[in-house]
Amino acid sequence: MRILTRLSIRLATTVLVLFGVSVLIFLIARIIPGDPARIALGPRASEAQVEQMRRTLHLDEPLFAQYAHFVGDLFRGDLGISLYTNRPVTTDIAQFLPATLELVILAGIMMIAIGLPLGAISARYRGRWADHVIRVLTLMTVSAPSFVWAVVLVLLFSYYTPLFPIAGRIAETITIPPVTGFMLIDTLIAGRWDGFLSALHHVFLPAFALSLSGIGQAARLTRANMIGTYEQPYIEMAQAYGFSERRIAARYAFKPSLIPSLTIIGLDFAALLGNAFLVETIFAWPGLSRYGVGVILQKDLNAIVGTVMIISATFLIANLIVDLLVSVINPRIRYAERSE
Amino acid sequence: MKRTATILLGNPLSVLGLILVGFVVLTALLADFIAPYPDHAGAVVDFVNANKPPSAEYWLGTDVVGRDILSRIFYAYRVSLGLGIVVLSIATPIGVVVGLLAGYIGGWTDYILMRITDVFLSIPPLVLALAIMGLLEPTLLNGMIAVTAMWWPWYARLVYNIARAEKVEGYVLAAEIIGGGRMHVMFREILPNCVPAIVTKMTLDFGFVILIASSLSFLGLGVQAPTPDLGSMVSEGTRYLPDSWWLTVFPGAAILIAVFGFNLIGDVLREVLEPD
Amino acid sequence: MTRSVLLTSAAILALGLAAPPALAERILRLDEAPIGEMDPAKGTDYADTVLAINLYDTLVYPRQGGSGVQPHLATDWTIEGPVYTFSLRDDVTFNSGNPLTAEDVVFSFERMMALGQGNSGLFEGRVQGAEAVDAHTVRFTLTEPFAPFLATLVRLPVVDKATVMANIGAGDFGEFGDYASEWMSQNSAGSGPYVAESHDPQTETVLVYEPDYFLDPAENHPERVRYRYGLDASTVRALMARGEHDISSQWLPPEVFAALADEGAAHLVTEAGLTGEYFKLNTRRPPLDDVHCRRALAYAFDYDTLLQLVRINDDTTQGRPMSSALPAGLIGFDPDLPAFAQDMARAQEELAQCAHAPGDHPLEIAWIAETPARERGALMMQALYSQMGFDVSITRTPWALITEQVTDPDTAPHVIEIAVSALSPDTDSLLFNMYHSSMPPTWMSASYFVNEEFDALLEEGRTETDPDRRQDLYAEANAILKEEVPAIYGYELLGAFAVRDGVSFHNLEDPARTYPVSGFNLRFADISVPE
Amino acid sequence: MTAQDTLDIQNLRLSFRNWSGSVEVLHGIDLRIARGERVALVGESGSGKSVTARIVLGTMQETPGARVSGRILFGGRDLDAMSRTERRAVRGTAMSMIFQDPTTALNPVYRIGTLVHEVLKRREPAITAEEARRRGGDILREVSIDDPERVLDSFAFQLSGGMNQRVMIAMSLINEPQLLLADEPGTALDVTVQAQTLKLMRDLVESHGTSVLFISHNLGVVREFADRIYVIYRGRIVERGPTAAIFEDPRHPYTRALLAAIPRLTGGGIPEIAERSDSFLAPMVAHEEVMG
Repeated sequence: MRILTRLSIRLATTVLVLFGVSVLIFLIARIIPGDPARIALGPRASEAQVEQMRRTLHLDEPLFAQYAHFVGDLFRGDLGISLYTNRPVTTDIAQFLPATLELVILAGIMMIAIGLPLGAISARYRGRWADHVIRVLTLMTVSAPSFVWAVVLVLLFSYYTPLFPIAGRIAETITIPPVTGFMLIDTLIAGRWDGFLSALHHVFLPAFALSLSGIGQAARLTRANMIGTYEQPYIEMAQAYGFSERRIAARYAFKPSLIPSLTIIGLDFAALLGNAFLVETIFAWPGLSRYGVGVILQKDLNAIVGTVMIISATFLIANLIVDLLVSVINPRIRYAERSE
Repeated sequence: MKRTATILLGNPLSVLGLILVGFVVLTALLADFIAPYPDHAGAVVDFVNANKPPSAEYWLGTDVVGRDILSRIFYAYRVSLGLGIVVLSIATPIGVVVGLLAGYIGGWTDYILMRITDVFLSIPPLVLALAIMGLLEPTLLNGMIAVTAMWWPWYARLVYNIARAEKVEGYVLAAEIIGGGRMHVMFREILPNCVPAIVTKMTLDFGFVILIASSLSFLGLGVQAPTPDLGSMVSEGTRYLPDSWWLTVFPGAAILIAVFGFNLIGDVLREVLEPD
Repeated sequence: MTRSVLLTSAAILALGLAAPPALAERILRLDEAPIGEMDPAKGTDYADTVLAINLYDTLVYPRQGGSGVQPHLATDWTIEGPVYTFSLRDDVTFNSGNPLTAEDVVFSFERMMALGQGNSGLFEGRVQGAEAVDAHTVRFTLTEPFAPFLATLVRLPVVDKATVMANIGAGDFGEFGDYASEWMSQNSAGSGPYVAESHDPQTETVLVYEPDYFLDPAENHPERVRYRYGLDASTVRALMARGEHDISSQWLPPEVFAALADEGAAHLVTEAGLTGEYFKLNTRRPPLDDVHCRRALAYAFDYDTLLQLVRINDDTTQGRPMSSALPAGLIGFDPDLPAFAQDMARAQEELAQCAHAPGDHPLEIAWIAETPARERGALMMQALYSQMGFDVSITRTPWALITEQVTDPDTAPHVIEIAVSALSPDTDSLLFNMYHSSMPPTWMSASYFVNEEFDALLEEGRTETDPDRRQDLYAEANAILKEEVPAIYGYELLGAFAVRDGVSFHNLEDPARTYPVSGFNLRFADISVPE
Repeated sequence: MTAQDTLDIQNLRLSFRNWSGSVEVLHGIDLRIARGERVALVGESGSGKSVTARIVLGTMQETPGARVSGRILFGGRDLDAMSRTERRAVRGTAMSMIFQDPTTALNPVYRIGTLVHEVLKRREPAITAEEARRRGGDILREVSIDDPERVLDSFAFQLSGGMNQRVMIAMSLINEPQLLLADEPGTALDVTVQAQTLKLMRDLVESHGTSVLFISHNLGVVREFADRIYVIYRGRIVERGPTAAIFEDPRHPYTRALLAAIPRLTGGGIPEIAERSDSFLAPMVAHEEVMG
């Protein structure tokens, strides 16, 4: 019951924020130099055609009315035509979003699966050599943009030692009918184990490059939280009752530190979505982020608006999920009887 | 202040950080004197020496039009540092004012300001900067605008949380009772308590501004040629991999050195200035 | 713990899949920088041309090993004044199985003109109408004599009317809906040797061979073609070294071509496609509105260094010197003119006569982001012209943005380096689009050149049918262009391709088999790939 | 003195190493607790009383930089002679501890029932959840919790401080330890609740025959609880004796100062002894002891 209340409040806030995002993007898109009608029609249009298009795009109406049309179109799922691909923006997003999500989700899993344990080890051996090594390494991973790590990884594991593929999502000899757009899922639907392995092989290096700075962030955060947890009386109590250090670390310290970590890791998801712009470019990954770079470079207005809206919505939904997860893990929220 | 200095100098990690940052700052300031080819920061082409691997003459090799990469890195540091200073000195005051207003006055002011902040925070930072940058002309000034737009909300959040906690503290109540105006309470009483957290964040952020700016220019949305810029040097170089690795690897390492230095210092500062 | 598991599984993955699986079919993989547009009524670019000639057929085709055109869908034709009558082959069917008839030709023409995009401008105002005389005879009636008409027909791919009409969506064209505008960008409806299997603008268009094609393919022609988009130079280079890519795009930097050739992974071929590498000067914006300033830039230009920059190795270069506004092989070209060369003394002389002092106006130079090697030319100009006192800025601009910027002459960059190809094997298709004052502002006409004498010569060239007279007319026009400098004529572009060893690109390897127009050599069915 | 003693501390010293050398915190402490005896160790914060408890527990010895010397006999066994594992085995079984703030000492992400089960497993690793629940219910009823089922299903933050304190007491005694270390128990609670739970604890240890080392800064609190009192000041025992003797006849100047501070104390307050006096450093005073 309480989760539901909390969820609906969060959902309402999310919708409100999404509304704000749409205003922000709309304003940015309208203050840019250049005539959207002229851009949409291309180089050979006559003045009369441009005037006609201006009416079609409602550019002759006041800003407020323009925004109303913009939101109306959004709700109808009509984001206009992309100049970059000559197709409806929604078609593009539908085709490219799964590839980016696949990459980002895998990177997120790596971030948690590697970052959290690293942070826990670092906190557990605080002040000893393992801690120092992990701290310096994780600080280094957050100190270079992901495109630098991507280049380093490609150079080492694709060029010099050809262990991993250079581009693409699956071996070219394997054709998988798209169902969900997630290659890892589609290969399984098609019952192609070789395809699944090939897709995993292709996604591994980009996802790892993308996750590196996230791993660093997650590890540093977990370390700080766990050190905070180690100072809590209940850890001393566990020690007083003679539980082994390993049991204390795994059961008494890790789980309470996980809660604040997870909340922030939700924010780190934003960083992953952003960094995907850099990583997809290097790995020629046919995702929404690479598309985003393309359309931004080409000032493809409709596509920019669509891409930014979708990425923001994805990010907000991801945070909502993290929030839900945290409330499931955190009994304080689940049974918030006295605490609030 | 003195205590901070003592602590920074007493920790091997922050000493390493100070050395790295010192190196970056010095090379940026003294680029005119220490760069082997100071004119290579500008519109110079020397096709005879184009794309040469590292040698005694060009320590880090030359780029595809024959310019010394080491010299260009020094000048690129100058651009990065300038960008960092400008962005933080605009973003911080905006964020601080918004955070103080929302945190101290509360009520509707709080709600509206913080929802606006949420809007900015809910677009992944790099994406927001990219969108702004993509829609404007790619100039250094617009780059700064784009990065600033994504930066201030974080300071607003930080100051907001502190201001909310401090406004119920005794000294604030005391100041209100003796008739201190809102401005007085916000800027004279609460703000000083936010300073340590702000300073720490700024140190850490200096590195991140460099990182974000290099990401923008990596995607072709940053500083325009011939101004040297680390991100565009990497991006330019990736086309010539794996043969001409020096075009990519050295500018990439240069980013790492600068950001790593600031992060090391910021990390130690955080432990000292924010004990919890 | 988790880390080691992850690393181990990564290693297993890497080892297990490092060896490429055996290929089940003959496959050809090549790439191009911008995304190809499949709808033949919309495409104009190189990639669009390549898709069009492989998915569709035209009435005539550029003449193999020569100049002019040769029969293709049309077996022969008669010209009576403005009336062109074509007899069609009767053995051609579309990939759908429908026979190709005169009605389809008429429909294709009307569709292209109705949509008003792509190459429709080549026919705009020239053709009164097209009609199907019988199933295999089609007649075009022109508004007035138009000498380049036959050559222009290489730009009119024939689409399958029935298939198109079966896929129309809502649109502004009455019974024709949207003319299947959306569907045709994703699917093909042609008679060509290949049929589109899938199209992903960020990855590739996949084409599959159509065994019933009416012309014979080369031995070991590819059964499946992956036409990839937007790959980085380094990616192409690495893929080719690994044997995972067959033919590169022509936009790789010279170093990368050289590295591929050196390694022995590939051999290089070039396509002279009637293409000039032009540095278009904006004649509307000061200081370049003054011809003396334009000449100053042209004389100061370092042609030798530029040619040096596009030289790949001792055997291959991406450019050859130009002596006038025309690439070799076009009507009006004079092989005896001396090549352009730098002359700083004359440059200073012209600069002194220019109404603007160099410092009065900034000079904006744009180079196209998709072609990285061009930054060098831009940097070279920046260095040169800065020395002359100009305040020069250079900008890396994506192609799509350039096409938008050039529509406004008052703000378009002063100098843009663009390669422009003749669209058909006729001089008119190059010069008219670039320099006739009636052309709207586009990337082709980005000089915004206005010269009445020149306009008159071009108009006469269009209606004149005597080849010798046309040669004189275009030579005269060429001379005006040399004098008025609406562009700096950098070099004649030779499109270089790295071809993986074992793959034979016959059309470019044997001059007797080469088609004279840029892009028309990439007929995939004429390429041999290893089993 | 005899093998019957639950705890016998002899000449206990503790020092910390740091960059500039070492600092001694405990300067040779002697302390005995007989079986079933309740002993209080009283002093200001920083006097060394809490570290003493942690040395007995054995956690202080695991802290980097800490050096402990002297003899600690627990039930006649020398704790120093035990291995780390053996010493850990003692904790939670033969020896247990209660902390200052019961609410923060109970892990917030587990239910009380789970925590009780975990503690029971220390003595009987194979104990089932049902059995643990039954035993937990029994002991909770012993600490006057009327609805043990609800408490077992709750998280610490759902219960009141007093309730948590009872849970703590119950958990500390559930494995029938010989020695209970109580570090400022209930100081975080309000005065009446603290008094209630202390009474409860007293009754319980009496009926279980558990020895207690009660650590407090507040002489007033230990008056009703302890059989004997040790007063500690700056790492030295300054006075020891039966509770009645200390209260009736405080002989050491520091003890007198502490006693004088009691009336000013409220619930969780820290005694403020305004003036420092050199006389506080006077030698230890021992009252004659009546021991069985």
